Amino acid sequence: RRGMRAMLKTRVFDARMLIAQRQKKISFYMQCLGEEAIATAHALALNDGDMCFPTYRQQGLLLTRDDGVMVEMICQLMSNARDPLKGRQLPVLYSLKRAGFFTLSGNLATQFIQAVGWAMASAIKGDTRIASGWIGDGATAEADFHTALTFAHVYRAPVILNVVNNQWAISTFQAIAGGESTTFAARGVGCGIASLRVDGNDFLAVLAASRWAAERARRNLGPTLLEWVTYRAGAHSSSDDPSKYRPIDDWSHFPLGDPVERFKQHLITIGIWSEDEHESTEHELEAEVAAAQREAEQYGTLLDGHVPLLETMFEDVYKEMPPHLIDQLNKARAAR
Amino acid sequence: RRGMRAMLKTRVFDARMLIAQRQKKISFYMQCLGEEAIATAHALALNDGDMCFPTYRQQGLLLTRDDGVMVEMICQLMSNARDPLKGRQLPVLYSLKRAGFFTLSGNLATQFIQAVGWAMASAIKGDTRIASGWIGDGATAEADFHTALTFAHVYRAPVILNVVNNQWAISTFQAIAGGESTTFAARGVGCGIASLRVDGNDFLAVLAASRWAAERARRNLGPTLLEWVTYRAGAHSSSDDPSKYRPIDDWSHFPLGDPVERFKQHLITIGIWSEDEHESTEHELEAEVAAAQREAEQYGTLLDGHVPLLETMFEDVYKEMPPHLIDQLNKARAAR
Amino acid sequence: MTNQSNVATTPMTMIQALRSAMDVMLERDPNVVVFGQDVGYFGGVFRCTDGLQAKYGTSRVFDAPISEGGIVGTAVGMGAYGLRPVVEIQFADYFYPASDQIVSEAARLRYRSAGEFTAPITVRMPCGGGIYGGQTHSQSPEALFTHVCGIRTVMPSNPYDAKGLLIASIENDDPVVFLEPKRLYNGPFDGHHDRPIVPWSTHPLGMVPEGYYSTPLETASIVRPGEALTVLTYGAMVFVCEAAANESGIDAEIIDLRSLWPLDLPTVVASVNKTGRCIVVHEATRTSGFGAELVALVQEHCFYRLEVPIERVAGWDTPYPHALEWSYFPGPDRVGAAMQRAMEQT
Amino acid sequence: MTNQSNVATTPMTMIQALRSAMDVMLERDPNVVVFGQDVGYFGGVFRCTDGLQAKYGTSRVFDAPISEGGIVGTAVGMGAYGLRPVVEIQFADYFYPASDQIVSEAARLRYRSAGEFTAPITVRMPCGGGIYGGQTHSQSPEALFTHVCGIRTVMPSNPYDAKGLLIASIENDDPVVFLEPKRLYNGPFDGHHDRPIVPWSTHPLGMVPEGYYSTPLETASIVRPGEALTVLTYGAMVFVCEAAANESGIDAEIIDLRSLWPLDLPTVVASVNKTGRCIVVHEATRTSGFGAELVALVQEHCFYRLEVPIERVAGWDTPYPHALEWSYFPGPDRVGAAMQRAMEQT
Ligand SMILES: Cc1ncc(C[n+]2csc(CCOP(=O)(O)OP(=O)(O)O)c2C)c(N)n1
Ligand SMILES: Cc1ncc(C[n+]2csc(CCOP(=O)(O)OP(=O)(O)O)c2C)c(N)n1
Ligand SMILES: [Mg+2]
Ligand SMILES: [Mg+2]
Repeated sequence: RRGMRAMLKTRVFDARMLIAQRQKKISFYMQCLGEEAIATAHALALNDGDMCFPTYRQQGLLLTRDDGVMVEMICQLMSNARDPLKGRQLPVLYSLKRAGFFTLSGNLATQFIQAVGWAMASAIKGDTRIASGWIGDGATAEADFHTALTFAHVYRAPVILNVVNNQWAISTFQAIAGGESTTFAARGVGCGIASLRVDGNDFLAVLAASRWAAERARRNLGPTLLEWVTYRAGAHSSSDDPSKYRPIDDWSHFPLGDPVERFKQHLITIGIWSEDEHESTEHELEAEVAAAQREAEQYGTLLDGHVPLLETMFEDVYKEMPPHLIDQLNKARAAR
Repeated sequence: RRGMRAMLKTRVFDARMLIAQRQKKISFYMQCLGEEAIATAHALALNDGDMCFPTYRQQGLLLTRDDGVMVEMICQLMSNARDPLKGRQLPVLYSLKRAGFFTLSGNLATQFIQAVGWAMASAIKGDTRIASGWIGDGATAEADFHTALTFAHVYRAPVILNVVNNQWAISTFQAIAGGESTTFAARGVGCGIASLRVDGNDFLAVLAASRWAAERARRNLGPTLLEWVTYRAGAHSSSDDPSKYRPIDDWSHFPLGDPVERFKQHLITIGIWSEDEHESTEHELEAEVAAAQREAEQYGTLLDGHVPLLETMFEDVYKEMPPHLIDQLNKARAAR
Repeated sequence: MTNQSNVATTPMTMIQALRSAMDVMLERDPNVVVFGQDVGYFGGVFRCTDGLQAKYGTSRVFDAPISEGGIVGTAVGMGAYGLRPVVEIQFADYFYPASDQIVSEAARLRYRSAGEFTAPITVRMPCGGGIYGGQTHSQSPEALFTHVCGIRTVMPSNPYDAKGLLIASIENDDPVVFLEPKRLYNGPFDGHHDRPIVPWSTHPLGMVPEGYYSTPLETASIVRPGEALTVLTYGAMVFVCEAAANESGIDAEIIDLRSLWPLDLPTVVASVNKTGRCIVVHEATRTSGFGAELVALVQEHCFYRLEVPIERVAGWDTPYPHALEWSYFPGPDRVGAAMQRAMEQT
Repeated sequence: MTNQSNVATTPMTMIQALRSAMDVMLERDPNVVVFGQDVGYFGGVFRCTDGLQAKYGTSRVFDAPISEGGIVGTAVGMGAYGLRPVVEIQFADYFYPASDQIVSEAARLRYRSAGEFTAPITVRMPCGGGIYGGQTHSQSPEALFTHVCGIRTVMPSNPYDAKGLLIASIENDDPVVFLEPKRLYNGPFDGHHDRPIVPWSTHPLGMVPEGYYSTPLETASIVRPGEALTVLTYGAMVFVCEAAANESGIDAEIIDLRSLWPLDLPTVVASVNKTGRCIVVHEATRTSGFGAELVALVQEHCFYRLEVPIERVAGWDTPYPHALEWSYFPGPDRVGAAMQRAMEQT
């Protein structure tokens, strides 16, 4: 039931933020519609202190938490005064260390090998914390996917290597990434890594496979590659129009269906959930998201022209600001 | 018997050039001792017009020819007046288009994806020429190996992807490249590519597997990955000392033995070869190599301080020499 | 600019002009192929290749896996075979995985094979900011390419040049890195982000011949003649500099370099020798940016004519920020102030 | 240079000094790990890590697969965890596959995470020519790194600095690209390749303290004081410039920058303001090399003191050739001639 709530929360949050983007309160947004089961179930399989190296489509990892993270996320999306990232990053490129959520890069795949490095460090230190790396089907064509598999195998790194196969990479089907007549899980097998191909729209399957992989890593039995088969139901991003490259009703033909619908039916069948409970939870969550958004908007949105302090542009380039940046900051101040 | 000759010629050539390197007539050399069967047998399986994208250890591809290529090779090694590459390249980094031998790069693995691109071009043009890409076990860890497999699979490129697993990458065993508890051929399988793992020290096996793969490519049945299992019997290069990282007699324990010895015994057993013939051929080839070296040395060696014309340093950077290079050439002339 | 006289022209955006250039070359040369991420069926995230696959088929215009290294690496192999690949890197910020193939391979083939193998490839990449893209959709890495011998670096600033220069780049036998200031795709943006967007249809350089023509590489264009001060710039900064000159009333000579390297040095030197004052303006980060090379060249060639130091106006030495993008972007105010300083000092 | 006063020193080559620096840091800081191609059991193709694996074990000093991208990528992840990885790229010519991880990741982590995640990594790479290595074992790519904000670029020219600067780099919380002029590994090479090799044991800067000390980053070193002319250089060119100064008898002030970026600008400006003349010398190709930035900075800060144009002496804009290596290498004759020109002109 906690999982049901997390999935619903993620879906509601996405819907709401997409509206905020259209209202120009946010410059850009990416939803994970249809893929909610994966990140939310996986989050429940990890421990505190473990580190995820996600892509922009694992907001579920954060939204599974109930520690006020939602307001921080919206502040980041709105690049406002309370944006923990000081307005530097494109919306959705979150970073939240306390949630075990590594800073998102705009460059695809780079985090996958970093996850392996983090896991190697944990092993070197004799630590039991594990890393969980994430990548999309399309991005598996990048070098970092290959190096991640190679290094994870060679050093038996305590890492979970998640491949989210949602069938699409912007406009191209997964075949263009080499998914045809083989699988992404098979890449792992080829590299000598224990690999599973899992129905990513089955919440319980995701939970079980994630727990198994986490256990293996924690016991130093080596890396596991998990291919999650799912479907990107929405547009790639708020700047994308899928009708240009796929049938509008394509999702409805996807055999693995809608993770929320499926889990709901399952819970109802085993009698621990009901239509009413589902609806009330949805309303509750809508209220929760609305409240969070209201709170976040107090600190400004892109729309109201709020911008961070000028110095934040020059801070954190280096640990200490070097003379040339102090000089440039002064010039920038003068130019204002 | 032509194969026997080619293998012997390669071995004799390597031995002789290693001496020339010690005499400082050559600044650097790399032999392929113990791996002679692979390139020589493969060369016999290809057609004129096919293009190989080799590494520095496939001199056998060139030495299988009897068209005076040997003198050109030695001129390149000696960076002398007849060096087709005008003294620009490190010794052994040959380039010989007419022999279907692509210009060698000092950067590992880059040629592997280029071979796929060349093959894609051949397919786009409806041409029946095929490409044959080469890479070592160690270099499979590089990005270009992964992208080559991905692109070859996605576009069904008419290419042969050769992985020469000679067990070593300078000082590191193939396990460091991820060869343990899996194979390099398995990488191809994972990517949906037909893959074979072949005894690279069995001349006839190499010939058969190469012919099969070439046939598949020529009929547009797609790419084939061939893992050649062999052993780097010599030092990595003339600047390397293997005694620092492996037993001196390691080769003698390698189960697949010496390709020359094995093929010789086979030919003798089937009665088309004899010890005497073997010896006489060896002497003959030694004379041939010695003669080629004498001819090449007429055009100078590094030792006698011969250097190419200054302008060759500035030519071929661009098709036409731009003003800034003309200016620099004049400055360089003045500095002489 | 060649073939410019009395030919039928139509208004085009820079996107349409780039598409037209590829269309013309696909038509004229059977060895031209176009590929990259999302460029085939979809027509590119910026629509630059829209309709080309339908017209020329999937074997000449196609989608590629998400591997910049693979895209350029296969292009190099195709070039060695004899094709003229035109590939797209979706954003210049993502060329790094391809840097080995660009620097160690494309740029070196001719030299190391003494002309036996060459890579006549064109690598297109949208660059620059001003679209709230944050640090990974806004970079201008041109300086890195100009340090690499063997490649040509080109950056157009308007539809007319974009088409002519892209055709010239595709026809050129050297590898060309072709940078497209994405902020100029749809109009001559002058840096006043708070003002309404001006479309190309209102600009003379938005009038583009439909057919074949080429704009020679290694030639700069004097977009605004002047006597008082030389402004060396290119790409997205060209219209910003024009605005700054007009607003400050300074009689500045603005040179759009277009081909960054090899460079049209004579035009630059002649102008600075005339004006005796020079500023250099680009959007890329300042340190070791291409502006440094321009300053070095100008002081080497015009030292005794220079009356004031050459100032650089450039992006700050920080990543391109999202919310503060307009404080990062070197707008007309910053450029104008530098022009003023160059005129005042002596 | 700190901790320099009366400590026990021993003669070391640059290789031994670098090894000693890693030894000291592995000893002092349990979070330091060292890895790269052939660096573990074998001890590195240049022997810089010889014996370290035996001393500190395979979990702190180990071999890596042949993937520069993987080596730096894992180092970035280890840095985020809290380690201080010191990785070796076997030759600077091979850093390109790692450029995305260096530029887009190591250099950006702190900024994009607002300090939550950092990459305190040190990336060592031998650079430069003079060993008949041809174009892929001779490159000096430092300029490319200096254009990337967020990383530090360091290049020592002698054993003493090599150890002090490497220790400072490992301790530094920013990512550092540490370039090692391989021609100086075994002696202070002055460019006279036809003369017998001079070992470090004969040179004062070959005397190195055995224990811990660090040489601060962002500080240049005046290796030869002078009044007539300022020579800005670093790495393999330092001793070449000294030789040229001695042979030409010009009273040149030679500055070894050591930290290329961030730069010790005050020392540079003070010197040029004193001498009024300046040349810039580096081995890397000239165009858009780091020399361009130095020229730009000097003319910005010292314009009114400059009596002659600033000349750059650098590698030609070609790949590093094999046979003609000594015509490519900017030797004492070329540097000396430039010094003469700088003195003659007015
Ligand atoms: C190195 C790099 N190349 C290209 C892009 C542009 N890009 C952003 S998302 C995307 C598609 C990724 O598809 P996939 O990996 O399947 O992830 P999904 O969006 O389906 O979750 C592309 C091409 C990028 N961000 N980085
Ligand atoms: C990109 C790159 N990284 C590192 C090197 C240095 N290097 C040259 S050969 C070699 C070992 C290659 O081993 P392998 O691929 O197995 O080929 P082999 O020498 O065994 O034939 C290394 C590390 C290089 N040339 N290029
Ligand atoms: Mg996808
Ligand atoms: Mg090997």
